Amino acid sequence: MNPRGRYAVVGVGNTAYGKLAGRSAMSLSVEAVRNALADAGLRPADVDAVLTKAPTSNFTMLWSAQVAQAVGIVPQVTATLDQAGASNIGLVGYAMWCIETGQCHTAVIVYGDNPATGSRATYARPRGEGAAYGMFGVPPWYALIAQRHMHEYGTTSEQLGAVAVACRKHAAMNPGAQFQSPITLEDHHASRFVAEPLRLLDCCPISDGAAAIVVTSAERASGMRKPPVYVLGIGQGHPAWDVPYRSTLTTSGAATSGPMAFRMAGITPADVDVAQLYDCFTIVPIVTLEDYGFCAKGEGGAFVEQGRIALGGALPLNTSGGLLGETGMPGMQLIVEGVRQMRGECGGRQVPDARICVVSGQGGVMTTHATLVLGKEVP
Amino acid sequence: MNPRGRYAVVGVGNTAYGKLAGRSAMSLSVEAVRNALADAGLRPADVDAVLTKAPTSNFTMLWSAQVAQAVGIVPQVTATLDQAGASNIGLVGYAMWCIETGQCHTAVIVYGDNPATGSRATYARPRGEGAAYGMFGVPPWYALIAQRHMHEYGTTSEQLGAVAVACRKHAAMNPGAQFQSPITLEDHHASRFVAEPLRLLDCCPISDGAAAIVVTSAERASGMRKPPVYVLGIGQGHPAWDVPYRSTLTTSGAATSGPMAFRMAGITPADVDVAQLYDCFTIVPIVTLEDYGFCAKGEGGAFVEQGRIALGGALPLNTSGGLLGETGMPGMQLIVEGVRQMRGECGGRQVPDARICVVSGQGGVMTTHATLVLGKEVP
Amino acid sequence: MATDVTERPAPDVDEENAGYWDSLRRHELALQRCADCGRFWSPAGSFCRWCLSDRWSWERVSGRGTLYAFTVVHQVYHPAFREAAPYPAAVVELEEGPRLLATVDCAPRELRVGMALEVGYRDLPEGFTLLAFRPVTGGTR
Amino acid sequence: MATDVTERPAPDVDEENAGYWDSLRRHELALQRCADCGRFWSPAGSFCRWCLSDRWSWERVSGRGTLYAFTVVHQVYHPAFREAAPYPAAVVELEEGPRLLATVDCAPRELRVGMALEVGYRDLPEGFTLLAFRPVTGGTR
Ligand SMILES: [Zn+2]
Ligand SMILES: [Zn+2]
Repeated sequence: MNPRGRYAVVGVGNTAYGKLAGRSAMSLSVEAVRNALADAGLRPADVDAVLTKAPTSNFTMLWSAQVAQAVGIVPQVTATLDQAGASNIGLVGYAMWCIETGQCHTAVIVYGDNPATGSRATYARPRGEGAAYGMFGVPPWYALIAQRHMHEYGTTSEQLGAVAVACRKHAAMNPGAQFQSPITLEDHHASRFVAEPLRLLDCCPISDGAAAIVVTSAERASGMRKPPVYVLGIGQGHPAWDVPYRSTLTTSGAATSGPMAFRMAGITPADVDVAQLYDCFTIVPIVTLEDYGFCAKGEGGAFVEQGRIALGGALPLNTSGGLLGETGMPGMQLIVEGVRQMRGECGGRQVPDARICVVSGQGGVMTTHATLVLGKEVP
Repeated sequence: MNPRGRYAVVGVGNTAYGKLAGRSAMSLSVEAVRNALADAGLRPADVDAVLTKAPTSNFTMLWSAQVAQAVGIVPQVTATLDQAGASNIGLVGYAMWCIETGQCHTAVIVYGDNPATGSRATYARPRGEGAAYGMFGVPPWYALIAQRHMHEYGTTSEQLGAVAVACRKHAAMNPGAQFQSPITLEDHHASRFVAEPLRLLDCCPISDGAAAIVVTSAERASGMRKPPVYVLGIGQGHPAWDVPYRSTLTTSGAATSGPMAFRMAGITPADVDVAQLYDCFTIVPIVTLEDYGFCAKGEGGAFVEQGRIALGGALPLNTSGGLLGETGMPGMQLIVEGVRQMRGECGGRQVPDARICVVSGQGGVMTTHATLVLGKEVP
Repeated sequence: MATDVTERPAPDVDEENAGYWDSLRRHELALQRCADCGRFWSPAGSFCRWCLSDRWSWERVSGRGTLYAFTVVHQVYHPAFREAAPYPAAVVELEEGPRLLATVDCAPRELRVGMALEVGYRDLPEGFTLLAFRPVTGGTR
Repeated sequence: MATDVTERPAPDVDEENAGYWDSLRRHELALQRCADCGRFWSPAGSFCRWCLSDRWSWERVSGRGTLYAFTVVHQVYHPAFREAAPYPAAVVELEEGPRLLATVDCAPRELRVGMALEVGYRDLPEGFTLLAFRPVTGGTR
């Protein structure tokens, strides 16, 4: 069956982003749920599913049940899904399955964490073979991918920089973003190396914060407080293997995840008005644009140049600033921005007449990938 | 939509159970996958989804991706679902969703862990409010539930014992079970208290081992090596809140999960030939039988007496021995046994003419619950 | 901080529940109460369990309640409990509605679901205070 | 075992990969090879990565390979790497097929994808041995 247009996002909410000392992952999560429910015009009792990605810095069992308790919901459905940064989109799919088969009717999906001011142990685990060779956290692993992409396709550091510049430009137009100052290609070039070829400005920050969305059936969605934003397509594809052992480092799960979602939605990349592509590192949206078919393989570097992905360009990318500019949270903010763009709520950073938005999620070190196609209407 | 009969289990496999010193959770998981694929007559390349519940004793991120790598599968879909002991059934549902929407075609679902000989830290966490009051691990929490059930309904320790006796009887008929000796009600009564009213023989062991199943569409299933066992119904319901704060301790998620699955399957409890009900503690199947409607609320204790749940009784329960007798693994072995009963592969413990089997999964401290209805055919 | 293995494990005190554990230390059991819906809740959290309001304050409760559920733990899971075992652990339902994890100061055989209890405290050498309810003589609610 | 914070983190050696780390200690790089399908695999595991057979043995490999990917790490994530930074980390593809995580003994600016390498070892004071491949002069495969 094709679930195209049968489900909708009816509420989005988030907390402040950045360094939020003294706020627990749970407290942030509850605040995001509260805000998403208020946006949807719903009370906790109107929701019967609580779905989560577990906090990266506090990967505990039955997290979703704990969140359900904290928001006062006795859920029919609750689950934590681990596909790393692809989990949020994965959970949209899980909500659709549960609603489609009558297991629940309205789901809230939430992610919250406080790695900036809490424990960030998870982000630089000092153990194991990688650590013995000096590979800590994720940046050196993404550096291997970036380096291979440069080797295979001639991608340049300036092209990576173009992604950072666009995201920071958009963040500066978003009052809720963690970074309020734009940067130039020169700033990017002047920033120190973290792991060659990646510079500091190629890397997203580690941030505190939470965001949540409410998903229900298209029938229930009509007549709610805000206009529904429809799920037109969803897909996933996961290279899964650790970076050294993968058959290719430069083609990601987007190569199957994207076409799957586009096919379900009945669209091609040419139909996309605005994109929110996971950008934990600048190389990732470049690879994703190629794998989604916005350009030929290897031409992602050229694609992001000359303002093409900035507001006003052919494909505005990460209009809230993305991970690089809005906040380093692993992806829920991209869905939230996608919904706001479809509603036309984005003020100075609104893409005019935007009707279709693609959102990507990915996690690990391009280990997982998920794609979501959102629509202002069901075309 | 009603997915009744559209999906089937086509392979099951497991390792030895018990104390398996020197075997990692990963090594056990790979062995179970190998055995399940061999049972299905499939090679790794025939599978495009790898789904897991993370090992309880080693709750690491992206476990499913690690398993995919270890079995040499580059999956289209991979995910770890956390609904504690309800996850295995939850993953059957996730596989159905992914197949139904064309995201994958054949999934292997696997659970493996080595808490008996590896680290069992997770099983008796020495921190937090519970530990300060002497509530370690899970038995004292289940004791609260058992005690309330006795208070509200007059359930007796002898009735709890009847569950243990039946499971151990069946285990003794299963050459693969961890416990090969049957027990009597007197043995149960003579066993020491762990946490009143629960005695040692009310508690399942902590065990090493792994089990896996292969799920695909009914179309693909026909013509495979073994006859397909159909998924007729699936459901879930999760009390979610911590034991002290739950509105009731004596009604579980089975009260909504069961009817959901039975409705999807188009059956009533009277149609069930054999049941594999999660039995980490003897009180749990008693509550589950009530909540599923096999008897009135509060009459679960009487229901399990007088051989009714033993082989040859009205409703043979946990024919492989369950958690109490076969192995303490959190639930996958129950699905495996359900499939083997539907295939008629169980030799001396086979329920004659069994055509419908209900399997339950639950986790935390009756925090989650899932139900699976399996059928020899689609009635 | 090094811990003696015979020390009783401490509760995890954090931003959300510090007010609760502080109230036990003062022997003045307090819970969060919502300024919007008026309800108490437990365990602690930054937002009202019932309406998600962030307008609330710590408020002392009556300390009267009933025994909702109990167990008597025999197995020694931790050396700090070796001498105490078998010991009771309980869930107490307060007059105000919320339930709390607690111990009860009485012989295990005297424990009855529904028995009336009043709040008591046990100051531990480890530097924190636990709830130790006491039976109200002759009382059942 | 107490660890000095300036000690380099050790690999996790377990039942599956002990044969690999032992081979490095002996300076005789060995990988698992399947008796059924004949293929080598990495990282270590109890079953053949390609056919799931459990019939395999540790077998010494040629030690010849090429540089598949590399990075030069500048950020000091751990005090043990303070003096070494910036240091190279690499993925090496062996002639036999498998890829391995390794370091390369050469100046970072000499690293080129595809350069020919031969196996070398670095015995560390922490008590384990790492792979440190060496460029084969003039070689590119
Ligand atoms: Zn309130
Ligand atoms: Zn092989």
